[in-house]
Amino acid sequence: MGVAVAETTFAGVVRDALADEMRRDPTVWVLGEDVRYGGIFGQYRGLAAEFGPDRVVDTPISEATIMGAGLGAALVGTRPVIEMRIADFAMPAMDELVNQIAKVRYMFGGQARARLVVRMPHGLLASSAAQHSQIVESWMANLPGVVVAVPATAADAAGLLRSAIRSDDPVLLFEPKAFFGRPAAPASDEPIPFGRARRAREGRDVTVVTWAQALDPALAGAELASAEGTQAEILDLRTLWPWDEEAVAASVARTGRLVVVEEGVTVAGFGAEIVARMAERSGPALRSVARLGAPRIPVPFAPELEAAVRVSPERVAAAIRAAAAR
Amino acid sequence: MGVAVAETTFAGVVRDALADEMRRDPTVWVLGEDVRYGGIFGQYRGLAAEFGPDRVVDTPISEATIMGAGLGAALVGTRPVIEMRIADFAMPAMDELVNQIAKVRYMFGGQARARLVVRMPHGLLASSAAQHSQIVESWMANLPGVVVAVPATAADAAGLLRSAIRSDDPVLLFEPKAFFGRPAAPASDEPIPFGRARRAREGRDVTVVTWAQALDPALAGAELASAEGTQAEILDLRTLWPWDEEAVAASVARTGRLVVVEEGVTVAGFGAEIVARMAERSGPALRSVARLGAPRIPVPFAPELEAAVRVSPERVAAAIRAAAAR
Amino acid sequence: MTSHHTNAALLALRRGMGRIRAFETVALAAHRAKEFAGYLHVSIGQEAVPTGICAHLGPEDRLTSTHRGHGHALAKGADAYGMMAELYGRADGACGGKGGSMHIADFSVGMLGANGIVAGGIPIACGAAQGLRLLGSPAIVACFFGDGAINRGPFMEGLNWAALYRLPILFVCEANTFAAFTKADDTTAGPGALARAESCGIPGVAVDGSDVEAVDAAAGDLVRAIRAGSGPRLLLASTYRWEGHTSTDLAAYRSASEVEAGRGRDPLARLDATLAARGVPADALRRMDEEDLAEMTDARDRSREAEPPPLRSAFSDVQDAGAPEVPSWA
Amino acid sequence: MTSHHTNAALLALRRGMGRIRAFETVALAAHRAKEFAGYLHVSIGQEAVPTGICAHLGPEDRLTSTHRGHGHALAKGADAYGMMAELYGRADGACGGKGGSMHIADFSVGMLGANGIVAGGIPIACGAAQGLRLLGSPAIVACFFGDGAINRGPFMEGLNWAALYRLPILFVCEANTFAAFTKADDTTAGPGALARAESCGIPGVAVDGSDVEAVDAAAGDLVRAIRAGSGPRLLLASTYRWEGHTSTDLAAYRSASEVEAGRGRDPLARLDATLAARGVPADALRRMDEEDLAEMTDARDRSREAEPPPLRSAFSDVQDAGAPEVPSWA
Ligand SMILES: Cc1ncc(C[n+]2csc(CCOP(=O)(O)OP(=O)(O)O)c2C)c(N)n1
Ligand SMILES: Cc1ncc(C[n+]2csc(CCOP(=O)(O)OP(=O)(O)O)c2C)c(N)n1
Ligand SMILES: [Mg+2]
Ligand SMILES: [Mg+2]
Repeated sequence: MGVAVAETTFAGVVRDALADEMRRDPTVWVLGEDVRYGGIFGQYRGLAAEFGPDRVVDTPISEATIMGAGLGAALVGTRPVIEMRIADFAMPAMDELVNQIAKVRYMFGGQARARLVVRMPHGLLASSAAQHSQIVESWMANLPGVVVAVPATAADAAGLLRSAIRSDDPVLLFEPKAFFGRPAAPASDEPIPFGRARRAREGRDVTVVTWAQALDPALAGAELASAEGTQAEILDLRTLWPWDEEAVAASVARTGRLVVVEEGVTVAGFGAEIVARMAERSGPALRSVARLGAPRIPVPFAPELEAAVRVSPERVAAAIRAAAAR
Repeated sequence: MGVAVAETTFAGVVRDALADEMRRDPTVWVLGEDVRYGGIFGQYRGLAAEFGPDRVVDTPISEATIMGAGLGAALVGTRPVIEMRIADFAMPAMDELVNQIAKVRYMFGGQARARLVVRMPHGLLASSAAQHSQIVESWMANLPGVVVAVPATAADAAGLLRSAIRSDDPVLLFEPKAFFGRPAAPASDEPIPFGRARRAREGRDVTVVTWAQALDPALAGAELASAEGTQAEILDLRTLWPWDEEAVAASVARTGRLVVVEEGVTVAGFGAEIVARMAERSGPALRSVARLGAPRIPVPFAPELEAAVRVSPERVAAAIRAAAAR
Repeated sequence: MTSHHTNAALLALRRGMGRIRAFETVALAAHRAKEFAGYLHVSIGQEAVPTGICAHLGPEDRLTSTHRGHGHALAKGADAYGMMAELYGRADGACGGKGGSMHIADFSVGMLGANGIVAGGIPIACGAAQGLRLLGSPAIVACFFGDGAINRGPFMEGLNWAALYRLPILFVCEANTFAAFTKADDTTAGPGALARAESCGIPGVAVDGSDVEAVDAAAGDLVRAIRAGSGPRLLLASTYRWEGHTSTDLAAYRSASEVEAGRGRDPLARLDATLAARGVPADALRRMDEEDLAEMTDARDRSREAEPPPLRSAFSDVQDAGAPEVPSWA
Repeated sequence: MTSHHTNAALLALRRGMGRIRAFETVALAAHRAKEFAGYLHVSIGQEAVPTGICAHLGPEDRLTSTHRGHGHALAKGADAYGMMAELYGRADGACGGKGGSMHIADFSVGMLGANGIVAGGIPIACGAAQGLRLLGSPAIVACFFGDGAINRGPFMEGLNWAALYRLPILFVCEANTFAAFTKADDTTAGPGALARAESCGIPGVAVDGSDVEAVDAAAGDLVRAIRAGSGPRLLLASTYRWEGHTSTDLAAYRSASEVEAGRGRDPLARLDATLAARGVPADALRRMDEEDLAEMTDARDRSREAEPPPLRSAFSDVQDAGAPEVPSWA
């Protein structure tokens, strides 16, 4: 490894994976604000030194052009990693993402490929308030043409980043903001395929489906419920499109009970898709369904209010208990 | 009426409603591209002559600023009607919509109100292809802070436009592109409240929930099924946020069968929310659920391919039949 | 202006313009006859701009276009039948019928696509140039946009971006007087595209866009500079949009005299006069035009008869991972 | 420069700057002591800009701000305790604790809000000016943004827009040398904000943003012109960001000598020297500073002790139609 971080963290692990991919393929490069500085989560630290300013490109504050230039660079045969800082800042670049990146391959009849990765860290992070906390994963799942990755762990983020870079599809990688600083073990070199859930906990009473930062309260809530004798199986989806419908269906077939735990707004969140799909597939075999997520409110600043947006382990435990009782 | 259209169409009816609201309230004004020309669907025809260039403001091709200026104008006490031409062109203005308009009231602790309407005609229209056909209604339903209106008829569009203009909330009005040219009867002067579904067809066997341009195949499909003896009740939601959950639940309680017909992509479309909510509420009382909508593909150009995105009356009829059989 | 072109060079320019004129004249008639669906934006009257510019581009060079892109595509070397068949939404079309007029592309000749979003091609051009540099390619990028597009944010972002990285991009502003149904100048403040480019450090040149010799000469200078490493340049070409915004727009918002003056600036007629003065027989030009018209009419006839794409193809080219299933009814 | 200000006027400017300095010094210490959450961007070193400009604005005039907006808010007349309590996320806060530092607003004094989106305030300022005109108000709008913001599309869109409609807007570019962790100049091509404004037809003036007399004088001229109907104007004020981008940024990416030079341009010290030369006793200034520090420290102490907002309030102020239900657990 060219550059080492003092201690291994989530950010360091994904950084290492990116560095490795950049070594493998000289057409891989990074563009975004403050990437030479190392990125605001340290996820690019040291890359400028190893790969130079032509492959780790500091850009103006021009999100629309960062996104669109990434596409242009992909169209001539490079594989850009487009850094958006946080998902909220991709809003000025939605035309380039929605109208261009997602559609070029299709509307040009297969002549073009947008081989690129858009990194948009998302999720709640310590009172970041309304304009720095938006979760838009379900919008992107609804957008044809893109892969939507929502890792929760460093190993998954690294493995999905590798897949994303090697993929011929445009991949939107929503990394969990609040987890970048966590200690993490070095990850395997293996890419992680899209569309395969990871079983994060075993259990046979209730199926809990979750992803991204919601994994935390899901796991903690399952432990609380376990203390009372109810065992939840937790599936961490890792990608929302494609998503591992079969793994969820198989688990639901065993438990008959489904609880979705998501961090974003529940209304029209991706949890709705999961529940709807399972309702369509399972019919009356599905004894109970529930969704836990954020209320339909912007994210407030005060920590005491921000708590209202967060799914607590207690709420998860209560939902697991309620499901098991039905 | 100051200005009359040659014949009454959907566009003429909503135009008349807007003119009327502009007469009622001198702080109501319009900004957008080509509005003095009359708008691309004729929905502003004649307004410039009556209200002058200060209230019917032709703008540069600057969607971000059209949207953001609309907000600024609302913050000082006017009630702008923001014209986006079609929903696709709102993508360059998503920061102003998502990060600003939807959040100002909340993040400023109630000091501010974004009393404005964003008009974003949407839906499939005669081979408009991928960049002129995007449906983003479910994204907006997921976005706290906004009202989402999706009328299907001229009367509803006019009545909802009146409510939108008088509302103290920011209202996103997605009008059905392909219906603007339809003949229509003059509408009542009454605003139509948000969150009340309209029963578009009576029937006791199956509940069909639909809105916007999908009303067409829903109605036609129900007639086909009716010919075979199955009677579908059709609820036209008219607004997606708030949506008339109680009306749907009441109908589903009677029929036990739910079919959602939407024009947008099914995956993570608003139909998922409806099905998920009903599954959560009704449990095993819900004997069958189905969603019909677009496959997860960009909208292709050739009419023969565009048909693949459209929900046909035959598919609706088949879904109604299948539901009734369960 | 005294022309420095050989007769052969002028005839090549005339041919290029004539083919665009013929293609669009035929397409416009066909669309008005409702032979195909969708939107059609023609550039009749503006042919000198892409023709004069693409004369200096090779197949390795790239081009980004607009919603009014037939001329750009033809000038860059796209196949006329493939384009016409695309307008008709046929399987033979350049995009297999998935794009239509607004999304014509031919990557095999470096034409990176028309664009249904005003100014949509500008960031793409920036990245294409940056990517080419990373790959060590000497190719350059021509980026076309209209006079209405200069009021969209990505225009300025792109100017700053291109200048910052000294990218090999020729920005081409086709000032055809209109932005849809409004005069472009009515919504543009200040001195315009050239001044905006200069304010981001990009020198530019203004040229009469109905004078193909002038466009060609200016483009030649700019492209040479760009290839030599000057960084980006802007060419502002003033022209006039003869037809309505779309094929169905009768453009009643303009006066007959304005239209007459605009049509008076016909780049083809203008070059014809030059060629006549040089002794090129009018016959030769007429024959050329007849050939072009025959080619495009043939393309129209073949397109009309060509097969529509199979329904299944609606489900391909979406994405590899999470590709849509082909539904049973398709 | 010879000052045309009375001593009283200079003391008022000094006071305005001193209050901002005191507020942010206290807030920075409190945030570093982890007394409150979220991001904190201070404008220490830049106090002369909002102070000199807001000296010419009345309560009816409006102001749009940035993520670094404490100075703008205080200069426009926002209540210091309400602001401090907002940083602490308290019920007493200007936004009831829902906004925090990045979203401070005080509509009662025309302060239309800080903004977490770079350049986010620019379109809002345009519309505010347009709306005021429609309402027949003579008020004007001051629109603040940073030197990094001029590379975002909405900057150019807003310039064009404001010039087109001749809106009464004073654009203020606070060129504090940085855009987050990068030098603003390193990502900006061409001659900069003034030239960009001029290219859209907006005249501007550059001023030393650490010289409050100069800012005040320039702003006075521009505001007079704007009130007289000149249309928009731009003021480019060069300053230096003393601290890191956020309170936790140690700004190790800059050299000690650079920082020293930057801090040498202290707008307060500079005015103090002028006042000393005019015979104003240093004591008077010290007393002023002590009072300000006492006020802000008191605001800090009260904010620390103040009540957090009730959980229920998270569910209010969302929207009237379709308002969220307050969940049982809240
Ligand atoms: C972002 C966006 N806004 C609006 C439109 C609708 N529209 C299509 S073409 C056009 C006018 C463009 O004018 P100009 O750039 O001068 O190009 P021209 O049509 O004159 O070639 C408009 C407003 C669009 N396609 N994209
Ligand atoms: C659209 C957008 N992109 C990126 C950011 C992250 N960001 C916050 S402040 C900042 C730097 C802004 O620089 P400048 O405009 O000069 O203001 P300054 O911080 O120097 O006051 C950046 C990049 C953001 N808030 N919004
Ligand atoms: Mg034009
Ligand atoms: Mg700065």
